[in-house]
Amino acid sequence: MWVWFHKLGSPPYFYRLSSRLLPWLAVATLISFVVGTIWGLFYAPSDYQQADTSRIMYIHVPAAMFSMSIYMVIAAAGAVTLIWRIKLADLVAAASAPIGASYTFIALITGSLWGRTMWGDTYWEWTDPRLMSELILFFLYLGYMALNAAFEDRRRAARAAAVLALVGVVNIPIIHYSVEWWTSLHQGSTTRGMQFAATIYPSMRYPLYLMMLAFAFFYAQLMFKNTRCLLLESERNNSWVKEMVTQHDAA
Amino acid sequence: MTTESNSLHASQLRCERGNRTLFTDLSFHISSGQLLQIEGANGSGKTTLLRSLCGLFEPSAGNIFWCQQPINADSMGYHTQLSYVGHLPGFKLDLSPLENLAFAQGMLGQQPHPPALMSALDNIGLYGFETTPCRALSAGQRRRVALARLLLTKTPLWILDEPYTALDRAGTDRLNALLVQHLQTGGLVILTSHQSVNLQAVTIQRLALQ
Amino acid sequence: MTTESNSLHASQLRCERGNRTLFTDLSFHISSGQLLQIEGANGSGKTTLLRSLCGLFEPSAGNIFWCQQPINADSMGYHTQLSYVGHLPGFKLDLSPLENLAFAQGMLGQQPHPPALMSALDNIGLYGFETTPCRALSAGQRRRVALARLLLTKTPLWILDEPYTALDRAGTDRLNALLVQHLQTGGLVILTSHQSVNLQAVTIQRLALQ
Amino acid sequence: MRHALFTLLKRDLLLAFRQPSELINPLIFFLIVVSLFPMGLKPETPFLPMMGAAVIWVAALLASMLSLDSMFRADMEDGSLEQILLSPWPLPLLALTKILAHWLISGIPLVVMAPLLGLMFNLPAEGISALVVTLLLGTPVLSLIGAIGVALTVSLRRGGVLLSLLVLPLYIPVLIFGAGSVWDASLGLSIRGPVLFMGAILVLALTLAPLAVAGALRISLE
Amino acid sequence: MRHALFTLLKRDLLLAFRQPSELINPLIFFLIVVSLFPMGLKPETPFLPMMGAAVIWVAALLASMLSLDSMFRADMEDGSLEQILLSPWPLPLLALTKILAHWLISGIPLVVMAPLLGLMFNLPAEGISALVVTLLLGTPVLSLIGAIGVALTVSLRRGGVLLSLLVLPLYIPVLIFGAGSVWDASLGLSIRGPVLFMGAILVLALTLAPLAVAGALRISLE
Ligand code: HEM
Ligand SMILES: Nc1ncnc2c1ncn2[C@@H]1O[C@H](COP(=O)(O)OP(=O)(O)OP(=O)(O)O)[C@@H](O)[C@H]1O
Ligand SMILES: Nc1ncnc2c1ncn2[C@@H]1O[C@H](COP(=O)(O)OP(=O)(O)OP(=O)(O)O)[C@@H](O)[C@H]1O
Ligand SMILES: [Mg+2]
Ligand SMILES: [Mg+2]
Repeated sequence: MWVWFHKLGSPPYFYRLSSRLLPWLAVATLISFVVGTIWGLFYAPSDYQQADTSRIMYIHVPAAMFSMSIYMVIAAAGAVTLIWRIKLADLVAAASAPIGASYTFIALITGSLWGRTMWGDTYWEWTDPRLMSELILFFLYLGYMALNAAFEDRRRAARAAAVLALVGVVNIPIIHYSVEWWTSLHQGSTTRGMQFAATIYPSMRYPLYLMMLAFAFFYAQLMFKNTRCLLLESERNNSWVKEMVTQHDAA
Repeated sequence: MTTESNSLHASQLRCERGNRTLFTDLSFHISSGQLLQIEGANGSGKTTLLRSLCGLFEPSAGNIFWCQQPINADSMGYHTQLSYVGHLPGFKLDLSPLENLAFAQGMLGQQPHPPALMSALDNIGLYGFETTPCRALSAGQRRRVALARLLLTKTPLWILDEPYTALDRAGTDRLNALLVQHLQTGGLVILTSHQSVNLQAVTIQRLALQ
Repeated sequence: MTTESNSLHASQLRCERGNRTLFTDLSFHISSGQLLQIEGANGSGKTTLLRSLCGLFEPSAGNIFWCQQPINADSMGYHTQLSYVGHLPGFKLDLSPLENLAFAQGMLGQQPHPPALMSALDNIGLYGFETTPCRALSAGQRRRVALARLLLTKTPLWILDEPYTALDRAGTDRLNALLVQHLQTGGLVILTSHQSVNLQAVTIQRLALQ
Repeated sequence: MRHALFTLLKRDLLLAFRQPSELINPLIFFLIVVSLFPMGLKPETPFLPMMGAAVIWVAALLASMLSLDSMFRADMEDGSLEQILLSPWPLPLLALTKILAHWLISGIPLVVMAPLLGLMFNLPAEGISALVVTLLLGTPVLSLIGAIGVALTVSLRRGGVLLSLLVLPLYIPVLIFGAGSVWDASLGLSIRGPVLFMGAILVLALTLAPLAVAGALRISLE
Repeated sequence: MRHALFTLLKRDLLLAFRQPSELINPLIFFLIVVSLFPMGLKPETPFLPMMGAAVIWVAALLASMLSLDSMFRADMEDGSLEQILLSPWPLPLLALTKILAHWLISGIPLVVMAPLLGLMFNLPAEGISALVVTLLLGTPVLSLIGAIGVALTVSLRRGGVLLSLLVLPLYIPVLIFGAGSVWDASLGLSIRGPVLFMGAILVLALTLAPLAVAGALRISLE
């Protein structure tokens, strides 16, 4: 495990691994997204109460869930950066941030569109805890990226941004449990364990699972791509990059 | 001042700043009564080295030992042994020299003793300016305020970054006398200076950064 | 550079700072090709004198004439003739040397010419750091950025407050060469320094503040 | 001379927007500040659109004031201000250029965001256009008045609180006319009067403030 | 060690109150900021007392944020921060001391003024006491969270806007609970829940923030 961890932290190894993974990820994203979308939009039953607007769910729920998961990835990578000083961890975090911010943005937009039909004539409620905490998550992403960009020196940028990411982790449980801790307009939590099976039809559940997979694969794919770019940039003076480039030129 | 012998040992340091390696594989050892002068062109990494020795900058490789202990193993203990005077003043321009000195002493956990502070300020040549706000002091007078701290805190290791800057001849002489006295009572000094440093009865080790 | 002869003449200056009289009845005269070194202990008023000569500080008595004209009669005209390098950097730490120099030149109403700027920076020894933010430069490199301005602005009168501060030996030599060249082409230099200044083929006038 | 003033302007903008991403930071800043207020209210409150106008105007006042310090203090502390004073151009014009830069950085983003913010607060269309017009006339006045305050306090240690005491009372007329016009416009009333008046204030400030700033700077730098 | 921390606290307070006049300046600042808002409204507006609570809380947020920079930036630029880092005490405790000083200077005046401001806005007695209690619990959190933001940005050129981007979002929960409690109390509801929650936030911030600040300062000073 430890050896593997270190090996993964080595840039050339990571680069080769990601080259092998990327095509598979692209295929997986494509399949799950296409099947999930068609199933969700055309074959899954619509909610008796919400009619076809409930189909926003297939975008909203995965985007919202992964907006939080990606943040956790960034925070975990931040901890690794601070403790073990592994450069790659920082690059993964930096590569994930814009994706996470986009997912958050999608969750906010789809949520407020959905809310328009569910909560009556309003897109946004200033005091709803779920909405507020998700908005804070969005600001945290923006702050994370801004801080990362503000330092000239990569090493310091990485560590400063990691501190911020770790501080922001406090927000994640608040988002998740907000619907239980406070009265919220937002939908109660449905995805946990047995409850989930009981509250949602299988015919709506499976396309949702598929869309979740699609969002996850898509994230992984983009993350690997971004990381590779950042890696090449930061390692441009190292021998393995030069070797690779010359090999590529020769081929 | 401690009578037992102290030592500072750096082994195979490498420092980098924004992708440039400043120096690599740098080692030295000094012990009580010795002065090390770091030389090098502008931008060669003298300040960076001194800050690493203080624990303010983390070298990319290598270790620093104070009395055989890595300095970051017990950094608070190490800080009780160390005084650093850098390029920046290190005190508040809105306070007077006296207030600044009392603060510096208080921060070491010692009860400030005003007559001692006054005599330290006189000693360094600030007689008559003890209660003027530092903002109204000239460049050399400000430098003296920073150096006055050394007189009080009584730490064995002094790390001084271009301490002669802005000092007039009388100030230079006073600083030299101070250094000699410190070394003779078992202190260690590491300093940078672009001028040659001449101290009576002290052999100066020199370390040149390329 | 102008070929006609310029002169700076101070007559019976008195400067005060917060109730203390720094100096009184101070007069001197220098003209093209001459260098005046102001000496004096820390706090004796050198910086205050230089700032008065620039028109930044108003002496309590006395007059300053540039080419027989009082400097505050046509202060804007006088400013076209003058470069001042003080204790403070005088440029932005957030910009690169190149940007700072382009700004300095632009402020004189001249169109900045990047190759000229680059060669001025190389000349002063900042090759390779032209586009680094000045915040990431060492003390001596920052000083060089301030001095690089002199190479560009081509004013006859240079007023330099401790220009050798933080410079290494190579930097000192370059500055000396610069001064000699400036004096030989008819410039005037007034500087302060606690070290002795030695320039080839230049006689140095000295003025000591008590 | 035009070239020198332009160089100064360019430098100040460059410093503010060192990286492309910094261009949008002030916009986000306004969005956050303005949305703070509704967050402090309960959903059931009858939040009137006109209160939005007051909130936006107060945000403009605060944003302008908070960024004042950066106008001269940084330049003072690193000696750039000395160098600017020693440049061969009339100091009032140099000061005016720096004020312009400040307005471009702190005022313009607000004007740009105003329509969006107005929509957020459900202002009617007339109200929004009144908001834009009055902000366009009012924010430069804020920068001009503010500059006098900073120039006076720049040589003091932490001028912050003293500065706000000097400056905010002078801001009040701009606030009252500005927010009042939005109100009137939303009710369908003509706002020619207050707008002309704000124009007059602007002209007055434009002519007098640079002189006052120049004098204050000379004193501060002694 | 107690003595050293106390020395640090004393110095920060001394710097703030170098002149007696500066003791009351922060109070006047709050008064002005809070009264700006009603000035932006027309007299005929139905200005609800509860909006006063929101205004006071927003003023608290802004005042706390604006004074943040002074917490570390001045010390950084003149090298005092280096010296503090080199003193032989745990950095989180030193940071906590500086945060305490900041709260005493920027938070306490607000708590002191709160009853007066509450009366200005016609808050009922329960509302005023809720205001005081929540401010007492909330303003230290603002100083603590803010300190993380400054510590992260202190080595950057003008951190102002970036700082607000980092800090304001984290302030939002305090604002919502604080202003919400005043509201509830004025309606005669119990505010035990939100007050306990704010207490929990305070405890969390007190334990975590000094560590984060210490880490951030070390990085900033490299
Ligand atoms: C702007 C408005 C909205 C925002 C910011 C938002 C945010 C979120 C977030 C962050 C989650 C993930 C929760 C978690 O995994 O713990 C989520 C899940 C979910 N949202 Fe929303 N939402 C919004 C509006 C809505 C609306 C209007 C509905 C439907 C009526 C809705 C239905 C759901 C459902 C069913 C889930 C999955 C259940 C769960 O795991 O909690 N959301 N939303
Ligand atoms: N801003 C100020 N306000 C009040 N007094 C000042 C101010 N600046 C300097 N002084 C006082 O004026 C005197 C002369 O200062 P000045 O800076 O001219 O000295 P200097 O000769 O340049 O000294 P140094 O060699 O240390 O640079 C000093 O005694 C100082 O205390
Ligand atoms: N904050 C910083 N960030 C990035 N690079 C820096 C920083 N400070 C210094 N450097 C770079 O590190 C190198 C060494 O700087 P350092 O200050 O250690 O030099 P020095 O030997 O003390 O020079 P001087 O004699 O001019 O004081 C320089 O090339 C400089 O450009
Ligand atoms: Mg140095
Ligand atoms: Mg001087």
